[in-house]
Amino acid sequence: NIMERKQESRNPFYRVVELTDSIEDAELWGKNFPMQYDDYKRTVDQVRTRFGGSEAVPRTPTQADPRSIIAQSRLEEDPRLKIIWAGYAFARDFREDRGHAYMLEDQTYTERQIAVKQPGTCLHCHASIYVPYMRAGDGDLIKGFETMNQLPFFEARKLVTHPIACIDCHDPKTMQLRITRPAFIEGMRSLKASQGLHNYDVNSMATRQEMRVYVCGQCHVEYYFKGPEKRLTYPWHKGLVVDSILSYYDEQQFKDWIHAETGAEVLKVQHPEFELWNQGIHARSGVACADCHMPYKREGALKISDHHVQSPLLNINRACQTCHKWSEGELKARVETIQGRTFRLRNLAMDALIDLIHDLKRARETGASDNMLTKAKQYQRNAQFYLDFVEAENSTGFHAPEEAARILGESINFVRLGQVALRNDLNAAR
Amino acid sequence: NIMERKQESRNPFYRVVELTDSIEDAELWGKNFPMQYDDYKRTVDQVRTRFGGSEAVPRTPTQADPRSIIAQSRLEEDPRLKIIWAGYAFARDFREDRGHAYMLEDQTYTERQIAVKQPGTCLHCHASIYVPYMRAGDGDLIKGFETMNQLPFFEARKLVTHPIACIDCHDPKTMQLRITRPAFIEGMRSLKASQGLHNYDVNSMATRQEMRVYVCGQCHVEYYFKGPEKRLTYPWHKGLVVDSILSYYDEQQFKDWIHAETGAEVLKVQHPEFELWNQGIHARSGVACADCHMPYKREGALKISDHHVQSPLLNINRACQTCHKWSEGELKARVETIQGRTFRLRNLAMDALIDLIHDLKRARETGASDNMLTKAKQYQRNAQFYLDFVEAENSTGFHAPEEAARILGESINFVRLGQVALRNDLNAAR
Amino acid sequence: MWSYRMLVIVLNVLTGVGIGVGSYTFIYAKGGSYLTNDPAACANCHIMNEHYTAWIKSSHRSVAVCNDCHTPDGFLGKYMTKASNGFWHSFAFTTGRFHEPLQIKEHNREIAEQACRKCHQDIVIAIEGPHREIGELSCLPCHQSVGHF
Ligand code: HEC
Ligand code: HEC
Ligand code: HEC
Ligand code: HEC
Ligand code: HEC
Ligand code: HEC
Ligand code: HEC
Ligand code: HEC
Ligand code: HEC
Ligand code: HEC
Ligand code: HEC
Ligand code: HEC
Ligand code: HEC
Ligand code: HEC
Ligand SMILES: [Ca+2]
Ligand SMILES: [Ca+2]
Repeated sequence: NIMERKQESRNPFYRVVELTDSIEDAELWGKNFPMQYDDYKRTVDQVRTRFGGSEAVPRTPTQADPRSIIAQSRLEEDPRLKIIWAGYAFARDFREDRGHAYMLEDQTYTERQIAVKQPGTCLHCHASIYVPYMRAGDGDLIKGFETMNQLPFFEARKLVTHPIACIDCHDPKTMQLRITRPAFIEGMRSLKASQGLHNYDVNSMATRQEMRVYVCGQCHVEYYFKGPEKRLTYPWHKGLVVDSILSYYDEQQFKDWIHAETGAEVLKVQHPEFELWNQGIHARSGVACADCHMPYKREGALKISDHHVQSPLLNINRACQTCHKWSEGELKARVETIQGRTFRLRNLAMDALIDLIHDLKRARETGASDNMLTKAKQYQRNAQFYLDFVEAENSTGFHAPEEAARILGESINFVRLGQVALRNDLNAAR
Repeated sequence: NIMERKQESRNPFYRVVELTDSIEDAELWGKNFPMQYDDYKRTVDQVRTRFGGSEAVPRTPTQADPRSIIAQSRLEEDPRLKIIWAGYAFARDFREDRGHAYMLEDQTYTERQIAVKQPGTCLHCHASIYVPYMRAGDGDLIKGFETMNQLPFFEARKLVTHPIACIDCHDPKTMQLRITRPAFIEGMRSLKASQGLHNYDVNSMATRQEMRVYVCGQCHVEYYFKGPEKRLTYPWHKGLVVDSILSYYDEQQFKDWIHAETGAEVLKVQHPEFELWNQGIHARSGVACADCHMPYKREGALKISDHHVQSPLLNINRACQTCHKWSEGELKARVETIQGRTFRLRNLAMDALIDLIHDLKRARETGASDNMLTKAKQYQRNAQFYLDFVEAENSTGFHAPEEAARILGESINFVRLGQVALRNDLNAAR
Repeated sequence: MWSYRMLVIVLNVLTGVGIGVGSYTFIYAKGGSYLTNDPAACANCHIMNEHYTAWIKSSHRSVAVCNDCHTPDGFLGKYMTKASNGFWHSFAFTTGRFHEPLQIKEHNREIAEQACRKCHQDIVIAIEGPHREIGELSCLPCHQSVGHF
């Protein structure tokens, strides 16, 4: 009713609760901001799009894993993944990602936890962890981070309670966006340093539009655990493009695991949304994650940001149509054309990689020495990294269509070079 | 000055000359439309962009070739091209394309004319040929086309005088755009038939915006000479994407030549601008060739189409800024980012193809039978076709960035499969 | 600073110091139409025609005229902007020295941005409110076509 709306618009915030820097529970914040809170809670929804969203798959809860609904298994959808990740925890359990509401339980109960003993570091991106870090560090965020990284996962797990909550993105006093994740603060510092800008401090130096990206870039990025301290590190020291990242890992002589069938020292890429988005035309045009994944919506007399973070394809009119005057059907078709091309090339690249793995495996079985395989294994590492960069990225190429296709083309070329090197090295040894 | 401008806007056309359907000479049309004519004459300009435009290279005229300025040689810029086209006329002379003013002389004097005896068909796209066709066909365009196709090139050459002129794109009475090229009329008919629309007649059925593409699509397309009648044919019977076109050629068992070093039956793609544009986001958004290559410009109070057809990068403000609010520098950078990625992948694909050619060559030299090479040669054909589709297209990927990258990725994969097939077939024979 | 420069220009025009091509055009091409609120008057310059027709097609044709978006609030600001734009545009028009397509200049863009808030302050208070310190939200990237479709 009109009276109510006029009220709302004059005073959009009900100061019901005094928010402080130690209130984790979103429900309390929701007293002041009920509209944002209502949408935030809707991240439990599960709806599939052609390549995204997620499907609610029922399961029988067990003691070890009490979840009664999970997302579909990507390994079952495409068993080739088990071959390219052979010997790594991902070959055991890997599912489609779903809404933010599930992040803490999905991490806690994934079978990857059974396959490998994980460190507390994991929680950086799966829990409301700002307050626990501050607590563990006696008010020093970085210290808390360092402390919790080194705990075993299930120790650290006891220190957190919620999935991502308001406090992880907002300053409780001003409601401004802020960065709460140490690995992102440090990652941006090393990235900017590589561009000649030293001592970059993201919280004081980023623009508002940048913050609408960075709050997501805290987690939707490629990462690794550095050294025995298991410090969460974003590999951006030489830049954000795939080539720079691999070159950084090569310099660090880092590997995620040794491939079970070939012995190659390989890497697994995880969700490089921020990195790939950066190479795309939307980034170049200043369009932020929040513009598409948290578009404005009208509630009564107000416009607010939709805190139901989800696939924009489930919300095309708000997510795309203010900027693009095409019909919903047409916009969906445009996205799916892009995704279809990416998916096709991704499949070619995956078949290619599996060919190389088989070749290496056969060579080993027929007695080739490790020496003869060195080059080919190096190419397997590269091909896997490039393929995974697109495969693990969750927009199926949409965030940067040409770049995604370029990366897959390079991946196929690495396989080719690997197969040739293997043939030559085997022949030379004959 | 304003008085003059107010005048102009009232009376755009001076009817000085009565134009008829048999006036070839643009100079006469220019009496009625001096502004368009002035711009049309400027297609003699030669300016380089990073990947396009053209460079004016001086040469000493000879009796056989009186040109004193030509465009730079693409073969000298990249000698790998000679290897992939070994045995074909293109390996002898292939240059950067330049303005429309040169089309007739560049075709007449290219050394490709020395390498191979060409038919009259060639002139379809290099001369003002509407009037000569009508004349040769006694008022029947198609008959004239059929007659001239079958003449030897230098016979037919005598029947034409000008490069493309006004009459090739315009109806002299109404100045409306019209299609004058039989191969395009027939090509579109077979394309539309493949989509279920029979008896398509482009001149009566195309919209105005389509005509702003089709007038260019008359020539900027992939083609071949069909059968002993050397009928100019556009291979669109199954669609416009690269995959459909190759599949059509395979069905026709068509080859352009036999590769000199490998014996493979290969194809050369030429300037598929229309086909690639079709896969891009601009086509999808209804942006026509003329929008970018002949953008509107203001002459006093009038808006006219810029008949100085050229690289849009030499005219960014008119060509792009009507739709895109970015600065000229930014727009240029966007194009070059796209082109840079395409160029990188094109280079990888070319190295790959040359690898395969070398492998095949070595296998032949060391006595492999034709049988053992069959599969690998087939892959060479495919890889070459896909690579050439992007290499021969003149926008360096801009007309459809993701599709161009996809095509190059597939090309690399064909090489890979070829190298594997060769290894396996040689091993099997051992 | 800005308004001082504008004031000088206005004075120039009014006192005849600026007589010459600029003023000639200003009068001949009904540059004075800058001083009215009638959008059709802007289209006196054929160069404004496109923007006029684009405005006719836009969602705002029945709720906002050119001056609602292209002049700031308040009497002085409004007429300063009009006089300044009127003078410079007349000058540019006559000499033909302007970038085509027309590009709104930073200062005029800022006026348009603020104009949105004149009418929509209430509805956007929530998304704007808490963030002033780290920079204002820009409406135009998302609502480019409200004034001109
Ligand atoms: C221009 C719009 C746009 C921008 C900007 C954008 N995205 Fe996306 N994003 C999409 C689309 C479209 C998809 C594909 C959704 C689908 O397939 O259902 C997607 C998919 C995703 C997914 C997978 C969603 C799912 O349903 O599984 C994630 C996660 C994601 N984006 C995160 C980000 C992050 C982080 C950023 C900023 C660094 C970002 N996006 C920027 C449009 C955008
Ligand atoms: C740098 C941030 C970050 C870290 C560290 C991180 N995750 Fe995630 N995780 C994400 C993001 C973002 C997603 C959603 C995107 C996706 O699934 O690709 C995700 C998704 C998941 C999922 C659901 C999808 C799946 O893969 O089955 C599981 C389970 C998971 N993570 C487990 C873990 C475990 C275990 C660790 C520690 C070894 C970990 N995560 C560390 C950011 C992170
Ligand atoms: C604290 C870490 C973190 C932050 C910050 C974060 N995400 Fe996520 N996001 C995740 C994790 C983890 C998942 C996967 C949850 C699961 O599958 O259980 C996820 C899932 C998603 C999905 C997939 C939803 C679906 O239905 O498939 C989208 C889209 C997404 N995030 C977008 C964003 C955007 C946009 C932002 C910033 C506004 C953001 N995320 C901020 C960690 C984070
Ligand atoms: C990031 C994109 C974005 C920006 C920036 C943006 N808006 Fe919007 N705006 C939207 C979307 C999306 C809607 C549609 C909301 C809906 O339909 O629920 C909208 C709706 C509106 C509406 C109409 C609400 C109604 O339903 O009547 C107004 C008025 C408006 N915006 C004004 C503004 C103003 C003023 C600004 C600048 C202060 C602004 N917007 C900035 C995306 C944006
Ligand atoms: C994943 C990060 C993230 C989380 C978690 C999050 N927000 Fe936000 N929030 C945003 C972004 C991004 C904006 C837009 C800020 C901007 O434009 O500067 C925003 C804006 C807001 C605003 C300003 C008005 C508006 O809607 O734009 C309020 C109020 C708000 N959030 C409340 C909350 C509350 C309450 C919660 C918890 C229930 C919450 N937010 C959780 C990212 C988040
Ligand atoms: C805030 C504005 C904005 C939003 C929101 C936005 N876009 Fe865009 N989009 C752009 C701009 C700017 C470009 C670059 C072209 C240009 O300059 O016009 C672009 C380009 C594109 C392209 C062409 C690029 C390509 O790779 O082919 C597609 C497709 C596209 N957008 C789809 C979408 C979809 C789908 C969504 C919603 C999920 C979306 N956009 C949301 C502004 C936006
Ligand atoms: C959206 C704008 C746009 C459209 C539409 C477009 N082009 Fe282009 N075209 C370009 C750009 C940009 C280049 C790259 C120029 C360069 O590299 O200097 C280009 C390059 C070319 C070239 C090579 C020019 C040179 O300088 O060597 C030709 C020929 C060409 N286009 C023909 C066409 C044809 C035919 C069509 C329609 C089927 C078309 N273009 C549609 C923008 C466009
Ligand atoms: C279907 C139309 C068409 C036909 C038929 C055609 N051309 Fe062309 N030709 C073009 C176009 C369009 C260009 C400019 C684009 C390019 O060079 O890729 C061109 C460019 C050229 C050039 C300048 C660039 C170069 O390749 O060195 C020469 C020479 C040439 N053609 C010779 C010939 C000869 C000889 C024939 C007959 C065997 C022929 N053309 C048949 C359309 C055609
Ligand atoms: C009758 C055939 C024909 C038609 C019709 C035609 N072209 Fe061309 N075009 C050519 C040929 C042939 C060349 C190469 C001339 C040379 O290199 O000597 C060429 C060259 C070009 C170039 C390269 C210019 C440079 O500087 O590198 C562009 C751009 C171009 N055409 C665009 C177009 C557009 C746009 C249209 C339609 C409005 C069009 N063409 C119509 C045959 C044609
Ligand atoms: C390569 C094709 C081509 C050639 C050759 C050509 N034109 Fe055009 N012309 C066009 C296109 C495309 C348009 C835009 C038509 C439309 O928008 O419907 C056009 C438009 C025109 C117009 C309408 C006003 C305008 O400028 O948009 C006139 C008059 C004209 N041309 C005259 C000429 C004259 C005179 C010549 C010879 C000197 C000529 N044209 C040669 C393609 C061509
Ligand atoms: C008549 C309108 C028009 C013209 C002229 C035009 N564009 Fe576009 N452009 C579009 C549209 C529409 C899109 C698709 C995105 C959207 O829907 O906003 C687009 C998308 C783009 C994109 C993003 C797509 C991608 O592949 O990354 C780039 C870059 C671009 N245009 C550059 C140019 C350049 C450079 C020129 C001039 C040579 C140009 N455009 C001329 C309308 C146009
Ligand atoms: C609802 C607001 C609104 C109205 C009403 C409006 N404009 Fe605009 N106008 C804008 C905005 C916003 C821009 C800047 C667009 C941009 O940044 O691309 C603009 C830009 C312009 C430009 C510069 C061209 C450009 O694209 O940068 C001209 C000229 C112009 N307007 C003239 C007019 C005229 C004449 C009228 C009345 C017939 C009018 N405007 C009515 C909002 C409006
Ligand atoms: C005397 C002819 C003329 C009249 C009358 C005219 N304009 Fe303009 N206008 C121009 C010219 C010329 C330009 C380009 C100026 C430049 O780019 O330096 C322009 C540019 C503009 C711009 C964008 C450029 C900038 O400086 O930011 C706006 C906005 C604008 N006019 C609005 C209007 C409005 C509103 C009216 C009516 C109240 C109007 N104009 C009447 C000739 C005119
Ligand atoms: C003179 C007052 C006025 C100005 C100035 C104005 N608007 Fe509006 N606007 C309105 C009115 C009245 C409506 C329609 C009623 C409503 O829904 O609030 C409207 C509707 C809208 C809508 C919803 C309809 C649509 O077009 O999608 C948007 C969005 C919007 N305005 C944005 C803007 C932006 C952005 C600007 C500045 C460039 C602006 N407005 C300037 C008065 C104005
Ligand atoms: Ca998902
Ligand atoms: Ca050229």
